Amino acid sequence: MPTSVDYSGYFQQMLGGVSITVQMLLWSFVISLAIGTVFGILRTGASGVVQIPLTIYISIMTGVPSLLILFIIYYGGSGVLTALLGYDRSFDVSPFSSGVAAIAMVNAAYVCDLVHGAIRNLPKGQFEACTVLGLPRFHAWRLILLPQVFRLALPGLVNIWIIILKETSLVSLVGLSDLVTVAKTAGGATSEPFVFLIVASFFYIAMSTLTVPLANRLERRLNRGQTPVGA
Amino acid sequence: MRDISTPQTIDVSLRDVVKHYGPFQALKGVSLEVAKGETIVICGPSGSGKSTLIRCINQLETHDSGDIVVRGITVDGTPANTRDVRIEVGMVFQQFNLFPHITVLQNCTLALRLLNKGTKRLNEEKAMYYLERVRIAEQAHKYPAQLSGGQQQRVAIARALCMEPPVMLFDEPTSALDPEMINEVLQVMEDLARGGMTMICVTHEMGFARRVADRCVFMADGEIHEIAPAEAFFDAPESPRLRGFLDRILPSTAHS
Amino acid sequence: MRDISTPQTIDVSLRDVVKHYGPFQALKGVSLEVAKGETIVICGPSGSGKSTLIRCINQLETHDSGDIVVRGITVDGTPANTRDVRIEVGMVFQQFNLFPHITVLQNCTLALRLLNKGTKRLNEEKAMYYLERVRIAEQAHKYPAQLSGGQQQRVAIARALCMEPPVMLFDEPTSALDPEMINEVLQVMEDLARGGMTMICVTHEMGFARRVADRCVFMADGEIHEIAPAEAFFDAPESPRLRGFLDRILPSTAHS
Amino acid sequence: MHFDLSLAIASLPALFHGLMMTICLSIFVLLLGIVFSVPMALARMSKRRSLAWPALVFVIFFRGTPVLVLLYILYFGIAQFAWVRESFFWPLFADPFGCAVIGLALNHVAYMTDVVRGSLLSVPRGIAEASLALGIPERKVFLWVRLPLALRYGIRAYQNEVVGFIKGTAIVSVVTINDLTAVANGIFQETYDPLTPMITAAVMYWIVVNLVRLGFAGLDRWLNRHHAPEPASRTRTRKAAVA
Amino acid sequence: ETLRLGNEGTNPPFSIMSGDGTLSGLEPDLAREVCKRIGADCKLVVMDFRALVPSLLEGKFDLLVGNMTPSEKRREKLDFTRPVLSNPVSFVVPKDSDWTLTPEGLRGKNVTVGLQRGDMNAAYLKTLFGDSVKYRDYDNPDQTILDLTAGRINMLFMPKLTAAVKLIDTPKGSDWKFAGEPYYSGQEDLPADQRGNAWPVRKGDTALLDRVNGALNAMLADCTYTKIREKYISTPLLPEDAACAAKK
Ligand SMILES: Nc1ncnc2c1ncn2[C@@H]1O[C@H](COP(=O)(O)OP(=O)(O)OP(=O)(O)O)[C@@H](O)[C@H]1O
Ligand SMILES: Nc1ncnc2c1ncn2[C@@H]1O[C@H](COP(=O)(O)OP(=O)(O)OP(=O)(O)O)[C@@H](O)[C@H]1O
Ligand SMILES: [Mg+2]
Ligand SMILES: [Mg+2]
Repeated sequence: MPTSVDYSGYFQQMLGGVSITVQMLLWSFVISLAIGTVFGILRTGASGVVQIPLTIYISIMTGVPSLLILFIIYYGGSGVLTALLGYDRSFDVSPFSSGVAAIAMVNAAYVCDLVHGAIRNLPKGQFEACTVLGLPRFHAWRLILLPQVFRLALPGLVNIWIIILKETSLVSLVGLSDLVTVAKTAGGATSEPFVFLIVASFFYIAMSTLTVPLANRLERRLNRGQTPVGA
Repeated sequence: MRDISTPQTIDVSLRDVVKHYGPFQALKGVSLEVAKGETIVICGPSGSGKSTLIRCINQLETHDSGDIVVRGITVDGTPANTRDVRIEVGMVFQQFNLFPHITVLQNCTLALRLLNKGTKRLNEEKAMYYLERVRIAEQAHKYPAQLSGGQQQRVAIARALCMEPPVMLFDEPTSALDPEMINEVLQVMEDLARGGMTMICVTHEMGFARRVADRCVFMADGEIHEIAPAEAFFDAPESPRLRGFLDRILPSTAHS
Repeated sequence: MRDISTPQTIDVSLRDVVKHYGPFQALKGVSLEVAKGETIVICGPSGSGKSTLIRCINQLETHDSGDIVVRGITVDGTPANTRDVRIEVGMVFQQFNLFPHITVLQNCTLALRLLNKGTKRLNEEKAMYYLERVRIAEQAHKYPAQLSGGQQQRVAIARALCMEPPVMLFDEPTSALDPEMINEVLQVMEDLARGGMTMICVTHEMGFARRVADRCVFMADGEIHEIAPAEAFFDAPESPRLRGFLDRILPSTAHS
Repeated sequence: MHFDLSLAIASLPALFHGLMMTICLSIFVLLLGIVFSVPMALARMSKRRSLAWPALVFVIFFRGTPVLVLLYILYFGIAQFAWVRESFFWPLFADPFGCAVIGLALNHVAYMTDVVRGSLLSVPRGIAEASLALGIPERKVFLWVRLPLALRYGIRAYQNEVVGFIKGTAIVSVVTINDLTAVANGIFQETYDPLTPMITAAVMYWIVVNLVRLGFAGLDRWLNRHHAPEPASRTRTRKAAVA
Repeated sequence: ETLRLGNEGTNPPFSIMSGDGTLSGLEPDLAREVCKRIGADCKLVVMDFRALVPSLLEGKFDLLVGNMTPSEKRREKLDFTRPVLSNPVSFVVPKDSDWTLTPEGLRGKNVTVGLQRGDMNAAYLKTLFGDSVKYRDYDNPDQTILDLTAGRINMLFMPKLTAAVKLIDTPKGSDWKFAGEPYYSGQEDLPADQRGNAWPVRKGDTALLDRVNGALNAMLADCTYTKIREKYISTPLLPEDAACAAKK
């Protein structure tokens, strides 16, 4: 029978796992948000030269399991990178970076769809007002259009945040010591997998449940001033 | 009102402007000259091309043929040229199109800031000056949604004025407003007109047209059917189309 | 119109009906008797409890206290009792509420089928009979979304009639309709009223009320303020509230 | 590193075998999803706390936990307890296929509960009221009016869930099932060529997912045939007379 | 000079990722000693077992310090050092069974064998037994043993030392026993004392191979190997090791 000392050691390791999971979550989310937003803006433009590769990209990313994309990037990634960029055998496709890359690439496609939809729902007059005032395009997007786009896309983005949180667990299958890996190893070593796995699952549930009030706060902030006060 | 027969600087001139939407011809060769300081009111039935016409002036729509000259600049559709034209021309929309997520004051200073005009303080002073002029300075720190429709439209006017454009375009600025709020906007527009601003307004507010328009323009089916000083326009319309139009429209503008 | 002073069968009777929504009292003790074959029009300002009142009759809302008797059945809120009452009472809503996914004919036969009444053929014949009666039989195989608003409302009436209820309730059946379509629905309702159906209608169609209502009821703030035959109701309203109400409402109902 | 076409072709039979496993598993779970999500959604919407709360906890737990963790818990976690191994449902858990089906189904049903609930809630209240007013008993109103309409409102969300779910099955190799991803992985292990088998598998997933999407598009068209053009209804929500 | 070494991390006593995150076990300790002797600065990286060889082939590692059987197929792509340890594969069966370990003997006995996905032995066993038994593929030995004790499978085919450490020598191993001859899945024509598991480098990297071999030979000769081995495993793993142990 394992002693409680063993347990506390493993639980401490699980904290390390949590930190890896959270780092993955943040990186993946930020990168998918950045790429997805750029793609979403490009998708709104008319140029077919951009549309076709974008459509293909989105179709692949939304049609193939994330796990497979992770495997392809992790196991095949450095080969592909070497072939593409002509460097010599020295790309380090670590589990962390390939995990972030895979999750971000997949979710960028979903963010792109969201942002694209939100842009289309933005009143046309907002674009025209920017044009008429002669605002430079980049700043018009940055200061006027995107803030409104994100407000519209917020519920969808919260959803993607939670999906990414759960998808980070996939990196345990390429050997990154995230929360799930630690729980699995600890479970194997102590022959008591149940405890560790349940603790891990509670972490995920707590994280996604906590997201909701935080998202509501954010929404209130973004909506600041945009609902009439008094009648 | 000015005597428009004496030679004057021409601020906006259109010659044979044609515009298609796909196969549909929205403007069928429109010509119009607007002198500096003149106030022009355009009216006509829905779909007659009024919006299209004024949107061609600041190139929100590109025209297919004909010449548009704005304050000496011949519009040619290149980006630099378009930018130059838009600096000369301010525009106010039917739907206000204020930026909902920033305050009234920021709405007014944003373009100045991004175009690197003046310091923050100078810009804010200028914005406050124009907000004052539309009588809404005390609302400067509210968000647009916290204002009534009429107040919002006045902010939109102030926002356009901040760029100090010599020419202003108005596209039905009062038709999204509740009756009580129409007058406060018309009042502001009247002040502007009397202040010597060159203005082209699409509007059905006949009271406004009578009081301040130098000339009224009647459009139908993409063409200008009649141009006349306000009195002649309303009291002795020449074309039968305009007569029919006025008959239908006049009773419903009782409030102005 | 009948002389309502002679003793008659009472189809619907309400006594001291009270209904709360949470702390808010929507009906403050309403009493009303509706004789067989009588047509009652209820009107009153928004929020006065008109909808609540008629929805209590067929128990779409349960009342808190007071008695509701429908064709001899005292409403007690039990499922079996509620079902019995609802079979006696047909209802037509402002928003039509047709089943969008089945054809007009199936809309009419669905309830018959689910209540195991008659064979398929008999039910369809009956449905066609009532569709004929609302003059829409040729649309029987279309889907609701393919019909105009007025046609949809007539289907809703036919659907209710298929259950052959002795009593019909109408909750503002024309107020979601475009002006052109209102008359075709009013016409059908008039036919029904003249055909001897017991009807309770919430409506602001004063022309309809004048032509067919036996009595008009004015509600405000959850209470009945006035009950009177149509002429007296419109031409000599007693309560000041009703007078104020009629002043506001009459000019805008010119179309009926 | 490049795509080895001859290896891809040679791997096809094995990959098809894996694909069959993926499809079997999906069909099983999707059926369970249909059967269980409606009662779950009803429980979740129930006014009775004793029904609503357990349903809510179910949804929160099984939606919040990553499928991978769920499968580990079901396969390795609860097998640790002797009383589970001695109970009568052990045969179900002893079998990896059974475990995978249960694990995926719990997650899928949790998502579906919200899909069904959302669709039911989006059925206009007036339509259910109209049925009640016609004297149709509540149970039949639910079965013949609300459910068929909810199906139409929810079909988009259901499609997304099905596609997401099928992609999610790629995880089942962790409980020793040789699905498409596992087979591709096995070929990679034998040949040390990751790209060829995995890209081939990716293409197969892509085809399946898009067939599903096509199928749903057809179903959607069929279900919404009543929105066929002809004169569109012009209704106005604004009140006619009284302002 | 920096060398990047790959290791599994989840295979005690050969490779253990301990509670505080440090890597210990026979393989890392041997590897560190080798590095010291060849004067290289080594970076030990832990990675999923399945990813080790592809990563080596793609140049993410210079050497894998996980014990691997040098089979024909692996030799096509990799070069191997001298044997680092001998850990032949063995069957684990229920204590009370009397199975003959042939396809005929097992057919109808309802046997399910647990294997490690991507393992050389797995492929071998499948050709040996065909469809007379059922197979189940696991990601790591821990899961295999968890499932054996849970009763989902009833036979293992895994390295004997691993099975001993993780199962047979532990309290829960009382229901199980080893069976059959130890099996070597490497080159079959090797004499018994040269068989064993070795460390792979990329094909053609003979310079590194020679240096590592030199270090390993020296460590065996001066009994450093034995000292390290005794920290983790009580029985000798190689003939030279046995000789050192006997000297004491
Ligand atoms: N983007 C567009 N694409 C196609 N057709 C358009 C477009 N914009 C306007 N039109 C058409 O061009 C014609 C003129 O439109 P315009 O908006 O200029 O009319 P208007 O006089 O401003 O009418 P209103 O009083 O309704 O605003 C209309 O028939 C309209 O349908
Ligand atoms: N489900 C409900 N919950 C709470 N309050 C309600 C509900 N339904 C109605 N009310 C309130 O009860 C009052 C009476 O409502 P009712 O719908 O009967 O009015 P009405 O006379 O039909 O008005 P309208 O002409 O707008 O249809 C209103 O103040 C309304 O806000
Ligand atoms: Mg217009
Ligand atoms: Mg009502």
